[in-house]
Amino acid sequence: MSKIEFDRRDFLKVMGVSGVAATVAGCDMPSYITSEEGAEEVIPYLSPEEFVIPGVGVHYASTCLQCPATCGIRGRVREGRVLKLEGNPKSALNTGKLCQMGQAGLQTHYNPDRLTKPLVRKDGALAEATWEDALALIEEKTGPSSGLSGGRFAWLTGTISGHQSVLLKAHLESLGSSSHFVHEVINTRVWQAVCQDMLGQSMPRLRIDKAKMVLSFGADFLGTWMSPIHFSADYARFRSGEDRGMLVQAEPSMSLTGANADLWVALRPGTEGVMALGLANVLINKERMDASALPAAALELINQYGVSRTTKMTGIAGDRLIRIARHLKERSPSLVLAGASAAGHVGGYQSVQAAMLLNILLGNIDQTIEASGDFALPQLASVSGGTSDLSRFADAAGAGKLDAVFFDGSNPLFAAPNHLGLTEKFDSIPFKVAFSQFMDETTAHADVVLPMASALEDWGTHVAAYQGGDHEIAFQQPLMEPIYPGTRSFGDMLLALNSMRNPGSYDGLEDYYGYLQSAVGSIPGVLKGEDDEAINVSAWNRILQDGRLQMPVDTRAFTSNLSMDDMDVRDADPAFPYYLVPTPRGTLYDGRHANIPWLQESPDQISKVVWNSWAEIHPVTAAKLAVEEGDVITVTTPDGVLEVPVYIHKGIHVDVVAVPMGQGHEDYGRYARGRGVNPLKILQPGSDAKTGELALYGSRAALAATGRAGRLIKMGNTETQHGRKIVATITAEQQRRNEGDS
Amino acid sequence: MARKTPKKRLLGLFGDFEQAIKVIIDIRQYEIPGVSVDNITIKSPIEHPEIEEILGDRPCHVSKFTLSGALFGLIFGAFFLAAAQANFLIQPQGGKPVITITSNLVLIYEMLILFGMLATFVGFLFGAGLMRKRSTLDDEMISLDQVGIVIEVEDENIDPVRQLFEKHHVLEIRDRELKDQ
Amino acid sequence: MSLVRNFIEDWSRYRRSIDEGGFHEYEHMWGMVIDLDKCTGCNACSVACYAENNLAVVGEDKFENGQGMHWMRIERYWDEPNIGNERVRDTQEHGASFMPMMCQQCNSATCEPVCPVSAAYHTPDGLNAQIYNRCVGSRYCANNCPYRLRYFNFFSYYEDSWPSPLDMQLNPDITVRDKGVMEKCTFCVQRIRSTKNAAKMEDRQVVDGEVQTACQQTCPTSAIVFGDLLDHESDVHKLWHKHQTRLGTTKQKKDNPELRGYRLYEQLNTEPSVTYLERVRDV
Amino acid sequence: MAEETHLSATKDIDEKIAWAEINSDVLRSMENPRMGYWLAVVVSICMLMVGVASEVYQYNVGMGPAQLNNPHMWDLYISTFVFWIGMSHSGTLLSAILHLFHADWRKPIYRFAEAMTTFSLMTALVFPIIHLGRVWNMHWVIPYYSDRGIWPNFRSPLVWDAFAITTYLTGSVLFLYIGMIPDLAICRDNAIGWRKRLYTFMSVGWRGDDRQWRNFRKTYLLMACFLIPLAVSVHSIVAADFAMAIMPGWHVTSFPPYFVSGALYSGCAAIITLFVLLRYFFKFEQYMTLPILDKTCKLTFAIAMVWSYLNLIEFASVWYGHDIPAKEVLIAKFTGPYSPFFLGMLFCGSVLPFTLAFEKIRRNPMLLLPISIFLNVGMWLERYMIVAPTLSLAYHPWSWDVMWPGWVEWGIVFGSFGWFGLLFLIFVKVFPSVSMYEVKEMVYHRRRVVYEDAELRAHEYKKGASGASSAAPATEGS
Repeated sequence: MSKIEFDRRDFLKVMGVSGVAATVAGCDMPSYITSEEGAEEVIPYLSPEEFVIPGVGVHYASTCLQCPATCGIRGRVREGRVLKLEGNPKSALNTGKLCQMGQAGLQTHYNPDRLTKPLVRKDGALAEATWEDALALIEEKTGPSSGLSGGRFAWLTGTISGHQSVLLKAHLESLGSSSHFVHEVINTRVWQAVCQDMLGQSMPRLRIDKAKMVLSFGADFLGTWMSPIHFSADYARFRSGEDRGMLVQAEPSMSLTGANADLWVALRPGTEGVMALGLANVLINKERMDASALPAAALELINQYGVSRTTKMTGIAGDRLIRIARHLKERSPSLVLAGASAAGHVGGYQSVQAAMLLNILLGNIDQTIEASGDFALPQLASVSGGTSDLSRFADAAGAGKLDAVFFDGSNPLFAAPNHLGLTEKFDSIPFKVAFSQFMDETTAHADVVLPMASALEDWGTHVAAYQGGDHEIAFQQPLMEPIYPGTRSFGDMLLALNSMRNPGSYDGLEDYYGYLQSAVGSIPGVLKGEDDEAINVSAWNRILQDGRLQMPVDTRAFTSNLSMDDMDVRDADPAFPYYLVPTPRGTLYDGRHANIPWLQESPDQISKVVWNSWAEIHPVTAAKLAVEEGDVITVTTPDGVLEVPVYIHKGIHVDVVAVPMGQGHEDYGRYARGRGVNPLKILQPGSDAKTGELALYGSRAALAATGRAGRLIKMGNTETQHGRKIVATITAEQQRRNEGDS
Repeated sequence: MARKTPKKRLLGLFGDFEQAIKVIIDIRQYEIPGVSVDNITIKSPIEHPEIEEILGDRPCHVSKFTLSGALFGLIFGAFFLAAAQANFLIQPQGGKPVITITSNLVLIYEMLILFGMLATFVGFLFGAGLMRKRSTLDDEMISLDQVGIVIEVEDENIDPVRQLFEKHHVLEIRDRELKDQ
Repeated sequence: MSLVRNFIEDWSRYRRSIDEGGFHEYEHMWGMVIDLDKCTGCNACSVACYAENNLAVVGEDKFENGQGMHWMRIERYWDEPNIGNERVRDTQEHGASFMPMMCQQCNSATCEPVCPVSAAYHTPDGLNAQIYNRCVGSRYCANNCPYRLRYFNFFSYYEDSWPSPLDMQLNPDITVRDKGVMEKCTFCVQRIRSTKNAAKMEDRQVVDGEVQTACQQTCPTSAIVFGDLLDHESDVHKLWHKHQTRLGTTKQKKDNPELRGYRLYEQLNTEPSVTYLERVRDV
Repeated sequence: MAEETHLSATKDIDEKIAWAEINSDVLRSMENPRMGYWLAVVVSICMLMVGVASEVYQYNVGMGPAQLNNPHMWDLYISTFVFWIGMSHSGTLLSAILHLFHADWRKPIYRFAEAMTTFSLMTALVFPIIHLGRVWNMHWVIPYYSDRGIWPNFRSPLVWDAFAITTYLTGSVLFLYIGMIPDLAICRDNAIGWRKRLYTFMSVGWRGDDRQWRNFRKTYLLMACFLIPLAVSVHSIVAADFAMAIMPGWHVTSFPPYFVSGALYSGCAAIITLFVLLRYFFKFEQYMTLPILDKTCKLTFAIAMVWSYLNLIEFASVWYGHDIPAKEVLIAKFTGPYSPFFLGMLFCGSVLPFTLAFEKIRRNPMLLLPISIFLNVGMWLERYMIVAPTLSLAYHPWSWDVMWPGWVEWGIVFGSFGWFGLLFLIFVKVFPSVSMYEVKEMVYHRRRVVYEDAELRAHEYKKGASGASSAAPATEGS
């Protein structure tokens, strides 16, 4: 780390100047180094910018947009280039830490496959066009003169928040539409719905650090669930000291969190709720826990799931169930989480509900599940995505209800299962505009493609769906000049679109930066005093320097509305005896990072495979199929077939085949194209009844060996330590005895 | 310039060693005037220590070269390595000796042999009187299968030598005026 | 004269280092502690290292050939079915064992003495350094590293690892290595250097926590602690002390054998500067 | 004639050969290359070109195409290096030892053996150079003064290698050259044109004076005395490349003697191969006689047994020592992916030499040619089995990896044989491959010295009275 050691005031000035330079310059030539169409021009430092000291790196705060968690980052900038991203220590969410996807944000930014020019579809093919032409076409199709209005227009985005969300809503309103589809494959919508229904708050704070035991039903809180970096720091505290917590993870295939569990339980997919109810049953009937907090209907249901029935349905040994229940009772407060594998079923809502019920029974509410309250500025709050929007979008598109759709930050054509038939439905929409940095599958099908500035070149504000502790607005500011002059800021585009619909309404604002400054200025008590007219520049600079704006928390107590529905566990179809699990991993995530070479070459946390897809199967399954590691098998569902090499390990349920999502891109640049398979494509229809979320974990598959050996490129050539003391393990008892003080 | 008694070199070629040996024994026994054993040179296609014994003790200094070369290698090696190591700017220190005696022993050993051999070779070139201009009094048959005896005699004493040679079935006799140095 | 002076100086230093335990001559002794119980195996450190140290992405084929570059690698071990377990289980019920492995910065490094050109050497900071432009690529050091933590540039990776504009990200503080050069984790020596320089400019000592390695900085669970072992106030020293791990021994003598600190392959007498704290498992 | 063949079957050399005939036979071998010779030269050059092309490619691209990877940093380059170094031990060491022991049967064969030493050393020297990732900086291994105060690391066994190989190359070239000076004088006396000039220059004025012979004898003896410890030290140092490392399977105390015996073994086997080839192609039946071949084979057999013993003792000490990683390597050698090669090495190296226990085979050049080649295949495999399994399996299981050499590596190994062959082919046409003056000495001495070969006596005894008259030791004056 290059420590900047000049005056604080200078530093603030730097922040401000940089901001102005980056925005006012707009699409001008960058001042130091520019790379346009491969030509690199180095302009000597005869008259460098005032704040640039050759050879000295300066850190600027911004916000990471590699996943929806919106961690704070600090970019090290030197000679006008951002060189390294670090976590922002000022951010309450990630306290200076960053995950591998966040680190790789640089390669999204510097990616060689970025779009650099607007593209317009002509005669069926996308052709380069000027911004003027592209915008004119958009104006023609969606402007006031187009006659487009109401539900015929829609936005499809990823998770969006902050002022972009405000402008986007304004744009929708100007068209009289309310169709904003928010698509996110890896999401927590079911959890949010259950929390909203049962506790009255969709995003309660989860105090993993306070818990003495965490029982997680497939919630990969260290990898992909909600806000992994925040939870990782909590987890570190949870694991240390004399009260070292115990982590039990029950899931069909081992996630990163499962790999760190004290006890990992292979659970038959879809029976998470059954296990939760079984545990509640043991707690009430064997451990004599006070169940007065539970409604009668729930108690009745719990009583139906005795140990033997639970054991039969889940495949977990009875003594183990009892032991887990006993630990839950002894180690209070505990915390029960339910993640994607619990939620991704037809009865997903009920499973998560059962987990929450267990929390209530264990008295964890207000202990480890804390009330968080709503975000003080609801218009800025995160609009969390989900897969239900994808099916709704498919329905709308299929029914011909949409005339024009704008896309940003989401790749629905990659993520949509075959059964939605989205590609055809998508193509049937008359006018599709993609605001995109890359030629991904969706962009390739768009009619107008507008190249966007990268997250490190752009302004924005973001509000995390899950706020760790203090509520804050995360500020995204450019860490360097745009690499490609042909790209534009998404905020600027939103402003332009709004101006298009309502000419004059945003006249006073030069650009999105100006908009942001005035918008933030309008938040009471932030940039202006009670009666100040002018914006307090140093306050503004301080916000940019911190990258965070703390908001008052209006903590609202939980309301209790307990209910419990019966489990909906589907039986296996004998033709498709296995469950197909599309594993989410914090590497390629939902596929959006498949174009990042660092992450392609970053070995998977569990299988250590790089650059490819694989199918995880249990040794018993492998024996049945007579395959060895690296052999290719076919994974067949009624909706399609995948051919993929196998990785065999015991961290998976015997009846499960797990294929990680992220690979299998048909497009998306040189690093992603034609690599591996996409398990999302062959998922079977089905969705959670309550929330409409697709049942991602509910598909059944048949497996067959192809007899071919495939290419499974792994780091490391051993699975065990061969008796060496490489990773030594001691028991928690010993650890607690000796490390009381820390 | 000219000598008072001009000298000549006489080369007698013999069919085998026995005859050559007999010639030398005769010279030793019958004291031919002006001819001493020390002035006799034998040229032979193979080495023949027995004849050389008859010729008497003649010095051979190769082993002195060898010894001094080996000693030089030893001492130079030790000092060179020590000097190089002591002055090596980035020589690692981390708790380890700077001048590593164990590894230097190996290298000094090699240096000893290297310089020993080189000195031996130089000693050989000097000692054997190689690489200098030679008299042309020579015959190709010597490298084939004949033994030559070269005797330096004054002109007046040539005849007895010739007779001696012929007595022992010399195959051919050649002579050369011995020029000034 | 300089010969004699250097010789005497070096020799006296050497003698003192024998008498007083071997480490006092160092300005710093950079060391690390990695808590394997906190490590979740998330790989953030590894990618941070790629970003900080200009590590080449070698691509699928070369990675398959074992020619990858990952100075910081997370190894994942499954429990062995027979050793230490009373029965063979059908699930991996204690999760995985993750091992972050980077150069152990041995104080008695096996790679150093075998390098024919002294490209691998020991700095006064206690670092096991590699001089890239001195390296001739004999690869002996890598062969002699029991941890297999040295990586060789089998190709000129720079030619296709950073297609423009990816090359704009390259850290100007350290080089991009060409073919034929051995490289390895340096404990982010460029960060150490700039911090030391800054401290020197201000005429003060380097403060604990001022130097952070890239892996440590990003580690989401703060499992990696880095610092100066000679600074008795540093976290890393305290942790070494607390877990009774010491330099200068092949077997740690502990009052309490349950203390978690250990160094990898200590019995080989390589004197690593990295202490690992044992993984903990409940149940 | 029957008598003569009989004699040639029992005596090292026929003492009746006239000196002039020796000269003419050997000089004839240096002239008028036949078609086969040129063919061999062309083949060698083609092989060399394959190697050169591979190296040029490697120089430009890097070590990657050789399929070297993270655990396998050395592989074929270093194993072939050790192989060639081993080959080089035959000539000089045997020549020097046998010289000290006055075993005069060395005389007809030592010249080409020494040449082989020099050329295999020159071949071997190529490998540590081209295995460098940055060949263009190879001079940094040489200790020369630089104003930056940078020296090579004298603690590295690779630097010891550089010292030892330089010394050995110097020594063996000197030994070969000094021993050749009288023969060069013969050549000078019989040559014309460029050869005359070359030999005149190279024979440095040798006239066969007693003074020259006296110094020559002394020098040759001293050189032999130097060369024996030198040769042992060279291969010990090569062994130290491995033994000084801490890797299991390399860190073995018995490696230096094991390497030295392996070196002698492969050298002897190579001598047999070249013996048979030279004898056949240059019609040297009179000098490279079957009894000498027989003796060489016996020597080879003895060394093979020493080598096998050291092999077994290495296995035993690893097993007894119970160092788990070392044991794993040993087990993997027998059962792992490299086991075919390892078992092949044991077969070629330890079983095949038992064929040399039979006199019929020892005196059958046509059989010995393939046998000796297979012995050397075994010795090449030995070196490969020293390098590869340890690299594939060491302390850290995560990095275990089995790797097979890439085409560049094979190309360079292949080319090295062409290089060696080419050097040797040039040598046999430019320099006398049989020492003329020493064969003359041998013949001379055999004529005079009372023949006390017990073997011959026994042979005579068996033959009985039948052919007694002719079989009596030849005496002078015949």
